Amino acid sequence: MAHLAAPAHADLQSIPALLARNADRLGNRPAYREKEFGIWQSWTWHEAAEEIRALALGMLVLGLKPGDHVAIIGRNRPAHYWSMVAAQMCGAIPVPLYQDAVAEEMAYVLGHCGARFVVCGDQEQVDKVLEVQSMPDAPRNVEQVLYTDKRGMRKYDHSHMNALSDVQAEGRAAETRLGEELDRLIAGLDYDSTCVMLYTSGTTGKPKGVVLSNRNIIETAKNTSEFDGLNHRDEVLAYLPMAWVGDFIFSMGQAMWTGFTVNCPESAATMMTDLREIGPTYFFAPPRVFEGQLTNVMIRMEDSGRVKKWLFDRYMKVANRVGPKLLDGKSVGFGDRLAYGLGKVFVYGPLKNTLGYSRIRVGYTAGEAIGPEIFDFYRSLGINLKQLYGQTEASVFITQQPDGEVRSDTVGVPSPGVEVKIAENGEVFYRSPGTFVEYFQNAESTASTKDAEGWVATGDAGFFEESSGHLRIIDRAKDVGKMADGSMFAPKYVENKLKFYPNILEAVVIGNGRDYCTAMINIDLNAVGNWAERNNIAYASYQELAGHPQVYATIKEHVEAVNASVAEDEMLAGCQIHRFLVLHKELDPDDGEMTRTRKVRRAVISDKFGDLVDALYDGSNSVYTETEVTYEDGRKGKIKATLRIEDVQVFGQAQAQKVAAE
Amino acid sequence: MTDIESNPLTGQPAPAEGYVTADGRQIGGVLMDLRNITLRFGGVEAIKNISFDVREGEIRAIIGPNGAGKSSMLNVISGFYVPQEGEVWFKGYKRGPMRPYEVARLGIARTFQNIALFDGMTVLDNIMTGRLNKTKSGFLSQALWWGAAEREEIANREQVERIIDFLEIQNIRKTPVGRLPYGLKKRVELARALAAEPQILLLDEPMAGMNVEEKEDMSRFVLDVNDEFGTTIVLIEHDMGVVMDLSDRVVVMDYGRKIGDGSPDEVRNNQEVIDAYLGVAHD
Amino acid sequence: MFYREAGNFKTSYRDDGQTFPIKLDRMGYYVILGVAAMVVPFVINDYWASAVLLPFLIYAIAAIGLNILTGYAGQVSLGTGGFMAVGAYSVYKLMTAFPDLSILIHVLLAGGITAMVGIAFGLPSLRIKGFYLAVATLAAQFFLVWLFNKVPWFYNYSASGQITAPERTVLGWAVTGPAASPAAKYLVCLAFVIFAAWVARNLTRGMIGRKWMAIRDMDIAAEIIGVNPLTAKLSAFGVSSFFVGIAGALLFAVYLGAAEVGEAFGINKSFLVLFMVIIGGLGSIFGSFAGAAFLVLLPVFLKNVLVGVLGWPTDLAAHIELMIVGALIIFFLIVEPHGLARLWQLVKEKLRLWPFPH
Amino acid sequence: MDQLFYASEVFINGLMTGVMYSLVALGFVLIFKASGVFNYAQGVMALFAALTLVGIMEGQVPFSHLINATFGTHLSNFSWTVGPVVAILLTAGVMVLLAIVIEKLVLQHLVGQEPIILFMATIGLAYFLEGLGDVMWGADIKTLDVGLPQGISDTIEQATANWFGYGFFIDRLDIWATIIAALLVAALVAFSQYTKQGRAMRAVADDHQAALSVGISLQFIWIMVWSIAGFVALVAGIMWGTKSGVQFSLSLIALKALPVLMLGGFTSIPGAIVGGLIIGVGEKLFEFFVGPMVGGATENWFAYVLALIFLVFRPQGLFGERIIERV
Repeated sequence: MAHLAAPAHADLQSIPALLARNADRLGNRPAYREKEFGIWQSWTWHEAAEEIRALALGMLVLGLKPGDHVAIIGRNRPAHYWSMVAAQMCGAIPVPLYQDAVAEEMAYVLGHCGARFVVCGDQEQVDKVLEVQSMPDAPRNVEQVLYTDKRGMRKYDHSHMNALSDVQAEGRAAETRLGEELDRLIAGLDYDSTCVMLYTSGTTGKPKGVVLSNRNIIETAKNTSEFDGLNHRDEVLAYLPMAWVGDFIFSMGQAMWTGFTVNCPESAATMMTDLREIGPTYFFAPPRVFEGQLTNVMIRMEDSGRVKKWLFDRYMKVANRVGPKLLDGKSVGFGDRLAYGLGKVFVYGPLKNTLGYSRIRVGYTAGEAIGPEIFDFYRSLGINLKQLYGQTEASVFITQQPDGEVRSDTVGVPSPGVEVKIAENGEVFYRSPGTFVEYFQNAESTASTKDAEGWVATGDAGFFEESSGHLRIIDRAKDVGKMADGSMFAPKYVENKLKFYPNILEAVVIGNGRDYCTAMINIDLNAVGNWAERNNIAYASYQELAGHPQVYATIKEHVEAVNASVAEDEMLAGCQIHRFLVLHKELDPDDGEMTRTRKVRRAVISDKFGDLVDALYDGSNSVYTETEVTYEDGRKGKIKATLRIEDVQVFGQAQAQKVAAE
Repeated sequence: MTDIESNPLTGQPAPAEGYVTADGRQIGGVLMDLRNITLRFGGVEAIKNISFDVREGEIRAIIGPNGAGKSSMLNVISGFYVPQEGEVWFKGYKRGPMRPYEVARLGIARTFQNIALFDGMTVLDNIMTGRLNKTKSGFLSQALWWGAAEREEIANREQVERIIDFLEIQNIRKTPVGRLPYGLKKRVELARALAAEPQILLLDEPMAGMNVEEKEDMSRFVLDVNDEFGTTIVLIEHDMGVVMDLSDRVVVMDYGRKIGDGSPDEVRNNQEVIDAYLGVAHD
Repeated sequence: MFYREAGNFKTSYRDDGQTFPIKLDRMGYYVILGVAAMVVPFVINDYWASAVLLPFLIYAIAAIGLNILTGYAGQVSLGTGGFMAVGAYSVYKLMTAFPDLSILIHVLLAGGITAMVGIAFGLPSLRIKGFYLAVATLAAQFFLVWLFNKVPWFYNYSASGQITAPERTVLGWAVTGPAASPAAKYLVCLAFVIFAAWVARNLTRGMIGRKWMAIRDMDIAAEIIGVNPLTAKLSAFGVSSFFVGIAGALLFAVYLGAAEVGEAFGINKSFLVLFMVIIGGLGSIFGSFAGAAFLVLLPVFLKNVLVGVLGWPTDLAAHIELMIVGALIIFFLIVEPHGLARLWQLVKEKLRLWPFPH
Repeated sequence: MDQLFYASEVFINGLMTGVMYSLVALGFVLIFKASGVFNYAQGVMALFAALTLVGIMEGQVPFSHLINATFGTHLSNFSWTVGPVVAILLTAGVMVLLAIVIEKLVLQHLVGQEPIILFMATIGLAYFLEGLGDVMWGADIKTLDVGLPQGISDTIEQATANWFGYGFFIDRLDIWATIIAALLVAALVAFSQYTKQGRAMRAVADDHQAALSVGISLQFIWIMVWSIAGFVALVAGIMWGTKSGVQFSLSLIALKALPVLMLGGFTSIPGAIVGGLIIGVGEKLFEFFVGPMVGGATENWFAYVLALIFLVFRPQGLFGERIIERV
């Protein structure tokens, strides 16, 4: 099947074209699977093509026109991927949305793209769309609501509402009437037609619609598939939000290009079980997933018997020493090889199996910095976990790590076809076939992001490592600031170091323009809660546990350790943390403190917790505060707390090296 | 069908006017008619000359204080108790004396007040038992797992999986029911009853012992069942609020007698019912 | 530890419902089957056949039978010995009456006759439950043994009152009588074991099995949701007796060769099979095998140790053996009342979760 | 006319056997009521008690076979013998000890298990005790004579011969056994009705939880009940042992008590007594009238079939109340 990876042929300039090719050449291979009704319901490429065509015809029947936008809101399901392709076939533009977006966000996006059709997963999302529609100043552009799950939908007014399966039935019936028109529409798609529009959540301001063309998606998919040797035998688990560009590239772009199988879990709750059942060969997860799993592994190992614990500890040491070398193809002594082999039998194999990672050939993580121990842990087990660096505007890939050149502190070399340059101020710029067309109806932003030559600013500060040629990212370019004394302030760099401790879930480092740095910390309720349980420390809430003196003591140790490590780097030594507090609530996207992709919104936080910031710098030992929170059901409330502020030791450079040496 | 006599008068269900509920559901004619039921245990009269009907597609509640005879009434309907007097008419035919399993075959399924799941089986197997009356394959076919047996097993499984999905119990599919918490057990029991694709579903205190959240879930499921499958539901419930929200018509029992029958509003304003619930002394 | 289940997913209900859903288990099963059918016959000798393998296979069939009744349908029976006697005497009468018919058919017919008798004795189960039923099944035990003892027609009026199996062949190989080779006897028994286990598995995985278990777990609820207790209980008695009858027929015709009813099929046989089922695990076909293996091997082992190694007189060894068997049964019930099958399940579960404890 | 006399004689003999059945059945009922355990080992306990009694009376060295086999010695008897009364008391002590051991090692660990599991455990116990008895005292058949009168009662034979012209053959041992058994039954009933321990025992039988909550020690009750059962087994062992020698078949009388239980109900003391009498008389009469026609030895199964047929028509037994099933 090597011919599949041949350069994009003139005929293969759209996703529907790739689908047709797959149905033709890989007709009986599985294209989509979904865990539903207790088993993995499967569709071959042939079946998928038929389903998608029926859906496209049905959409035509309902009056979908070229250039229309079709919003898709729902969890990862084959039907939703099909809806996207079906929309493309009709010349329309799919716009996947985050299904957990609050009504205001959704109202904005639906209005902004002017979607005439909305595909919803189930009643919940339909309700949300209807709610958005009934908002006083909402644009009433949605004409047709389609839904996948019929449950609970009987009572709705169906004049503008249809089940996807009914639409498909309509479509099949209309084949003779509209088939030719559809074929004509498909044939009209070319490399520069819009493939998809994705809204970036953005750390500030309103979301922007990133328009990606077929060229963007297909070229990127082709280049990166070749980079990692992906082929039609690979399996991926589609569990990341459909509105995120990564999911579109992996589950749509690369899947269509290589013809591999996209597996959709039953629900978010069963994701881990489904992951284990499928055992993907190609896998992407953000660092927090790996982090969470590692924490989970450690917690579970705490409870296991002495023999297993001993085996685990012993062989994880061996793995740490030998695993990465083996993975990188370096030479390893016979003794180590044997020990690693035994470890594979007793620990690594079973561990990978229970995690569902037994079959991974290529694994990626990105989005945030990953803790070196976490990264090494998975690598040492023999999982080929790598890092990449990317963003929506680049169709994901800017840099990625080639096999055998994997390190936790770099993000790799430029992906095939991507050019990268570093600006004067350290900001990273790139130019590639994947570079987005424009921000939808936002020429201003487009111009400020992408220059005439096609160079796009990433907004991140970084540099190429001389020795390896790999890119290292320090922080968001605009977040890199100056301390009062003029030294460099890179909060993310410190925050990441803090977050590498399992006990710390989030950290916000403050210090731009100030004399010294301080930090606000969120503990990880999982890890710390487990610790509390084992030490018989009773707690009723996050707040109570966060304020526990022993928790404070532990966090303080972590902060000091981070200070020691930060102090080692001359440029960043000024970023050591002098004072910190443990926040009384978890930072939450619902409260606007983080983005949906769990990135901290600094501005919001420094505004909302202004009293705490003041206290961190006025020398007081404690501070009383009230904070507004939003509960799951949307109600709002206030929580009150008195927080302790702790002073921390800081190090000189020499001192730090001594500490590190010990 | 030897146990069913034709209605001597008409041979057809009594022509009853259907009606449409406030939320737009169509209620049909009389599906089941209980006439002058009296049930005695030894000298004790558990049910005293009670008559009421159940219409197709409605949610019919039976309420009353403890010991009012509600469960006995349900047991009469499901054939577990045979009343000394009175007649049960179902789909226009008078039901002769029947064993409970024969009643089940007519399309009457039920859940139990004190959960009656099969503890030695998984959730899936429990629900699959609900489909035993839909199974036609013979003994030999099952013993050799030939043709019909396997086909039917798979067809049953498909149906059951839809119910599992409907009641949102996917993640406990293969758990032995003994290990489940109370609320989930109740749901599995409902699933088992639904698997029989009943015409009438009898629910014996489906919300008993549940917390508010579980009650809300269960109420939603009961309504959804009625709505999605058009199943006629007869339910016993203690919680007045739940009954008033869910049901179309309510029978009120007290000390084995019927003291009220009508829409929730009518029943709520019935003096005798108020007395019974407020514990006014009986004469 | 050895399980690699990632990527072992099911795309159809047929796959999901198979007996060994885990690939490794499935492979293990095929390996065992292969060894049992293709290796053992070539290495088997008289001692292994008569001391271990034949009794193991035959009692496994009986245990599967009793497990269906007791473990799946929840009806305790102490009449297994009596039903085995029915199988033995049926096969004897059939062998002597229709010498031209294949012995395999005789054995199956003997199972069928036993099934009829079992159903007849199962009738009271509709009215009697629990211990009352257990004791009632003793009626079958004592009555049947008495019957075969007192009515000479059953033992063809032989002077000794014994029945003796004439030589019968399968595909030209003698499987009964003194000339039968251990391998031939073994293979016949193996074939019946595989047949029994397969049929039992089919029945217990499907609707019939669910009816049985429903009756076992909560008979009233079962009836209200539509289980006809009459057919459910009687089918359990019938199927159970069918297997027990086959076991009895094989025990007499293939293994013992000659039998006297009180000795070969007494109340102790009933208890022996019941022990196998309990120790092996109620409601588990694997358990039936495990229990049979355990109780066949234990005496052999004890005898070898007590008489062979310690050199004690055989009667003393027999008494000590009684004590040990009794104590072990109690020990087992205390430690794992759900038997070896549950133990195996736990071990498997541990291995699957390795290195995690839960 | 003679036929009628024969029948009467059979009837009276049956009654006496029935009393013995009742005695064994009583042991079952006591344990079942108090602990929910269906004690299959009751018969073996009788055998074990009888073996122990004989062993003590004759001054046997316990475990002599085992010791001899292990150390190559030739032990058999001590140089003394023990009188019946002392021996009976010592044996009773052994039975109490046994009860304690059973409670500590077996029952305590099986609390809360299903009845069938407990039942199986007592079968295991039966095996164990049978082996233990044989290992301790040897497996040979022993005669037991604690001084109970034996042989056909001449007095009765002559008296009846004078009155009816037909001499009734009645064994004096049976008469004594009947009297002793009747006394024992009366004593047990009195114990359970009128003593504190007896009431506690009944409380436990009614409701374990309730009994626990009012401070009755379940362990104590179990030990007590098993001790009583052991004592009943001892008495039964003496009777049957005296009559037909102490040997393995003695343990089979327990099986005879099972149909008695079915008939009388597992929890009813009067049921055990009446049931025992019915079975005793029934099987003797059946053997007398029908036995010769079918080859005899019908006692082996008659009791079971009778109980079975009876139960089919009245599942709750003689004294049980009609069960109203609920859901």
